[in-house]
Amino acid sequence: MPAMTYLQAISDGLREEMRDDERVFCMGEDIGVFGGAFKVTDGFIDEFGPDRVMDTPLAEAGIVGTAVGAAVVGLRPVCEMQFSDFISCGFDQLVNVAGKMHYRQGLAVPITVRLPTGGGFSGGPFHSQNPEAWFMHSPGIKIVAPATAEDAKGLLISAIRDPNPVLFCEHKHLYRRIKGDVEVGAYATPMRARVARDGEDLVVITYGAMVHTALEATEELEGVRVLDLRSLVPLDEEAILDSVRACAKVVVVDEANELCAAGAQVAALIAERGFEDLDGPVVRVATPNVPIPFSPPLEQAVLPSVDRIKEACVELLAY
Amino acid sequence: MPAMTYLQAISDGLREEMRDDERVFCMGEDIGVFGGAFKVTDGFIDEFGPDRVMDTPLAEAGIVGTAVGAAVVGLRPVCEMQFSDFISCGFDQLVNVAGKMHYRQGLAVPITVRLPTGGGFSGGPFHSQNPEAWFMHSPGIKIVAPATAEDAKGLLISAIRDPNPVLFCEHKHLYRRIKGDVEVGAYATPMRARVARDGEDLVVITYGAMVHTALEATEELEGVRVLDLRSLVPLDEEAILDSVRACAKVVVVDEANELCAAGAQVAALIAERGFEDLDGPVVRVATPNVPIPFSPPLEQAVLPSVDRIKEACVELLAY
Amino acid sequence: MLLMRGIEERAMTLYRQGKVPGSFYDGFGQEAVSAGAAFAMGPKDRLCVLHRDLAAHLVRGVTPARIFAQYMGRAGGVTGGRDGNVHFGDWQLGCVGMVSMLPDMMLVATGMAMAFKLRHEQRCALTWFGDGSTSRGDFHEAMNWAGVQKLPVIFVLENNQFAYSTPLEAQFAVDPVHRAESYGFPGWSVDGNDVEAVFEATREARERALAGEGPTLIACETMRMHGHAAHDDMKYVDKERLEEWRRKDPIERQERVLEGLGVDVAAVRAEVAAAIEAGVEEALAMPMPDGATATAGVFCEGEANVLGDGQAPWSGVS
Amino acid sequence: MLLMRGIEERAMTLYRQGKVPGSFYDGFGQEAVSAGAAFAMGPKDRLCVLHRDLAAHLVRGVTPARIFAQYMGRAGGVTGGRDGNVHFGDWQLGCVGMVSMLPDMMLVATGMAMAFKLRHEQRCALTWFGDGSTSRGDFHEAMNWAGVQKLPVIFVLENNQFAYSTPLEAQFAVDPVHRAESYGFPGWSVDGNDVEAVFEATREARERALAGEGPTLIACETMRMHGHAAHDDMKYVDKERLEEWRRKDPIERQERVLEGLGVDVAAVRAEVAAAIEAGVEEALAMPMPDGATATAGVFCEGEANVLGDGQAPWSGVS
Ligand SMILES: Cc1ncc(C[n+]2csc(CCOP(=O)(O)OP(=O)(O)O)c2C)c(N)n1
Ligand SMILES: Cc1ncc(C[n+]2csc(CCOP(=O)(O)OP(=O)(O)O)c2C)c(N)n1
Ligand SMILES: [Mg+2]
Ligand SMILES: [Mg+2]
Repeated sequence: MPAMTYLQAISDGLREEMRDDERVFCMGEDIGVFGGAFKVTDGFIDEFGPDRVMDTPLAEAGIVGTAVGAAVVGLRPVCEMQFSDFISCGFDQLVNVAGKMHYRQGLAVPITVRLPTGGGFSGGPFHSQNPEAWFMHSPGIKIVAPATAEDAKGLLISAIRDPNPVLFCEHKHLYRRIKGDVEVGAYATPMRARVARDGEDLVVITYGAMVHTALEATEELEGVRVLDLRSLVPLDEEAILDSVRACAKVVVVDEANELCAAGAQVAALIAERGFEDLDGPVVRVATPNVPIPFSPPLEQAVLPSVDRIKEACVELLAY
Repeated sequence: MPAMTYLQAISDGLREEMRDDERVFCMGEDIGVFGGAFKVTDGFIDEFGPDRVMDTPLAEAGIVGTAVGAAVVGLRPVCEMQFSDFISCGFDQLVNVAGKMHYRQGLAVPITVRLPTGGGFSGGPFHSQNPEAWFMHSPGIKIVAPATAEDAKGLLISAIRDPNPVLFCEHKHLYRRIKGDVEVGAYATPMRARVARDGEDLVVITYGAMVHTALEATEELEGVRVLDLRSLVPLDEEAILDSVRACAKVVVVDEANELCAAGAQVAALIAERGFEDLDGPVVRVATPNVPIPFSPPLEQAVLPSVDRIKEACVELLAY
Repeated sequence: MLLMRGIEERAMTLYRQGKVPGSFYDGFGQEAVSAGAAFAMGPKDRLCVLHRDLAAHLVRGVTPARIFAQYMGRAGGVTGGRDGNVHFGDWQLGCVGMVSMLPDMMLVATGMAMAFKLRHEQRCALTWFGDGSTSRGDFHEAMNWAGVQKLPVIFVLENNQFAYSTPLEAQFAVDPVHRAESYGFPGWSVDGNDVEAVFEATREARERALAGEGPTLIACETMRMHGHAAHDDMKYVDKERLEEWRRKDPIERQERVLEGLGVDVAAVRAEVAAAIEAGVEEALAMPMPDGATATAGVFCEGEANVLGDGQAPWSGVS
Repeated sequence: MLLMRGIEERAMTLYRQGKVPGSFYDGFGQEAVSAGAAFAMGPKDRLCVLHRDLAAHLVRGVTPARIFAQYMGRAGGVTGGRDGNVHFGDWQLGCVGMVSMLPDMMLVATGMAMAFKLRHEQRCALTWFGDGSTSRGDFHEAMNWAGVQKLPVIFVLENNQFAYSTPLEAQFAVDPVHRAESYGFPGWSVDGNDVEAVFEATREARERALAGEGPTLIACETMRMHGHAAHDDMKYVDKERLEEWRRKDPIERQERVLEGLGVDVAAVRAEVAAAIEAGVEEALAMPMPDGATATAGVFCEGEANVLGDGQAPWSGVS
């Protein structure tokens, strides 16, 4: 198995699906000739042509809305938001048109929207967000968030093959930092959680880039499990509750703003259905409710760090 | 003190502020000549004229965005969304322009956005939503949600006087159903929780229309406290934790979709900081993750009902 | 048209009798716009139908019974009670039901046309939308997108003089029909109360679309003769103006034409009335949906379905 | 203009030296658009400044040191490190810093103008925006709103031929300058590399605004001579085209004019260079913000502040 960066794995998965299924095409801003702001579709236009690697006008509602139209007549659009932050401009089309279509009238909307998410590199308040929780609170939209190169490819393929709108949260800070062995050819990774490291004394539940921060933070601690959710909708409640049963102590980590984040839902789930297995408070580590600041000292102060997570674990282990 | 409906109390509060402060003006679709879809501004145009009761084009981004512009040069816009559901069309302006302005550049954005929220009358998937959790997850935006006529007036006045963007969630189903004594003249209600009914054995934590459903559901039960949050941002964490300390058993009720709802944040807060006071799981009653269906039997099946809440309380009391 | 009016009048009484939950919207006086445009479409064309366009559903083949059931929130309604009143479309007949957010469907129609062009298919998409909704951003993103990609899409603007209570002057400074040029395609003004004129314009726009000449905006001048919805008494419109428009009623007008052609209009009316009563009976006999099914179907489980073909009485294929 | 170019060139080297975090955007070759338009504004006018408009900040009175500090994320930068690179505006000088979502600020400027009109004040608002951002809904909502309410707002379109890598042909079918009429106000095309032409047009548009004649769209033809941002090598633009535009450089052009008027341009250049070096020194001496302050100021605690007056070297009050 070749080793690839997280970014290469995304490109690889997308390329596989475009080769296998002619209904699949990409659309977004600057994805064609330029190959995308992060070069995910670099060279695609040469292989697939401008029709299937479509440079769109600067219009996010347009991207999501036209993708819905193309999907209901049989295509499989894969939309790229240049940064996940810009989905706020396509919010209405995604939530009201795409998300509610099947429930309302039994019509499937097989679209994938790629969202380059996350901070850590001075992107500032408009290029660092993790918007997934908005859409967890919007019925009819699936959300996946890979942490590894292998999952990036496999979950993107699952997303594209899914008959529903799927948000693919690809963390910008992992693009080139994370490398891993990736199977050749197409494979679909199930939208379920995975144990990134096993342990019996405490479980850190998180997803995306924070999986790596959590692994690093707990490297030297004994018996800490790290559960990588991988999928937020559907949320793998069984895997979460199994981990609570096994470990009894829980730290939930979000890179997103704390209030009503994915981690709030996870903690609430545990407080209701895992209560009797708990041996200590459900501790949360998340970004406080502030826009993500630009300047490194400020940004580092708000994003969950290795130290903050480690400290939370050490404290809870001693509980 | 005159008795007023929840709707009249909103109008009354708005009128008071417009009389007291000439910087205050209303803008929205059909609020002038027609007096608003729900008649909140009925007759206002005669007293204040079309400039201060402005009929806008059908454009929610426009309403929020121009309100921000008017606010930063000294006015106090009070925007009406015809239904809260349509805020999805002004989402970007609210979240990225209004919400982040003060943190980014120290410029205050004193706007109020009135959101007629909630279901229960066959409004269907686009006229029944409770969108507040989206904005709890968006830094820089305050959110209040009154349950009584008295609070409707007082919280609207607080919202208008607040130097920040404030969402005022007015529940459509309470407009004419709820009546109460309301002080004459202007008064500002603090953005803090209130105990709607006291009790020591179990606390139901909720807000908006569900406060009444919860009160009805627990009428015949002994010692059940009902905590009316009133404000979601800021969230009155002390009042929540005090109630947990006092009651040890908690049921959190949301009319909104369950995943990542306000109640998820409340439950997560309790699981972390109220854990040691808990004598039982933090039970949630909420609308499952579906668009709100139109047909009465379907809608009644998804919205939290008196029976569902009562059952949850009885079960937990027996825990 | 007659059927549309009959159904809506009947539904209004059902609403007054409390048999129709929620609110109720109709297209009284605008029937020619949806009837005329829908008639010009072929079976493989795709439509996004709006809230004053009941005739379009009828033309595509939705039965009166299923429409009454839709209004009444019955299990046998087009959305099975999931969505209400005018928020429906039968995907098997090539129609997408509207969302409330106006005019979001313009982008969906544009996307369908984009797919047709990508696949080199001789088909077009059509959507209706109102004068008020032209103020929203999605109108612009759709018009610009369709123009820059030269897509086979037809935009039918129903200018019924009002957006709820808001008159045109508060909505725009210049008639939106003129915007079309600035997007690179033609905008035509049509008498929206003349069903044949609407049909002709749409047929021509469709020819353009199939010939690869791109989008067309058809602005239909008409009048919303009833309130925005059942609760709206329309105080804000003066009586003379309504009287004037009443004289231009599209149905009476078409009836005169048909009588001129020797059609027995009375017979047609009787037929329609019978069909409506039968539909109401059938709908009233249908059960309400079962609450236990309320959470099913948020996601598609099996293979993704695609829009089917609709009926096209006058199959406009050229 | 010269100062803008000097600062941006200097900042680019700082960026290459790793002293500027994040990304870096400049307006090389477009300096005349922001300089010319900002110059025509009065102290009480209000501006929404975009990402290629550094000269506007300078005209309003922001010092080079605070701008370098802004780029470097220092505590003394205009946003104190809260926001980055071009995302700033000094509210005390009547400027609102842009958000990234383009062209959201058009609505904010429209709202400021709405307030001026409501209060019957003789002031106007101005905002810049790019050719690419004309495809977004907010462009339309702002243009239509300003047109229907006849507001004192000036929309300055910086047509620099590209939106990131996307050429105009992929963005619109017809030059957006023509859209203005369809919103009920004039749209003027101006040579964006001629600072005096931009100034003149803006001054005239301002007169219209103050006279209650409504909005104006000024489309400035120019060229983005650098990549979209520091990382962009601009492979997608052919060299001849750039060469051609280089010959139209707005600064050299203006220097020739000034020399013609007997201005000692070399002296000015020296002055500017000195100011820049002093600014860099001052900025480099400023501390980075303290992480402990990172969560402060999400909400305004005291009285709401309002935009202040900016400097207006040529106080365009008529
Ligand atoms: C984005 C959005 N905002 C507000 C509404 C509420 N609303 C429903 S219909 C209507 C008026 C629509 O006017 P128009 O587009 O002219 O259509 P008409 O009803 O006249 O056919 C409004 C404001 C809506 N449906 N969508
Ligand atoms: C709504 C939105 N979508 C995407 C982006 C990402 N983006 C940043 S600049 C840019 C190109 C903007 O082009 P234009 O409006 O012509 O301005 P220019 O940079 O050429 O001055 C894009 C796509 C954005 N800023 N806003
Ligand atoms: Mg209308
Ligand atoms: Mg440009």
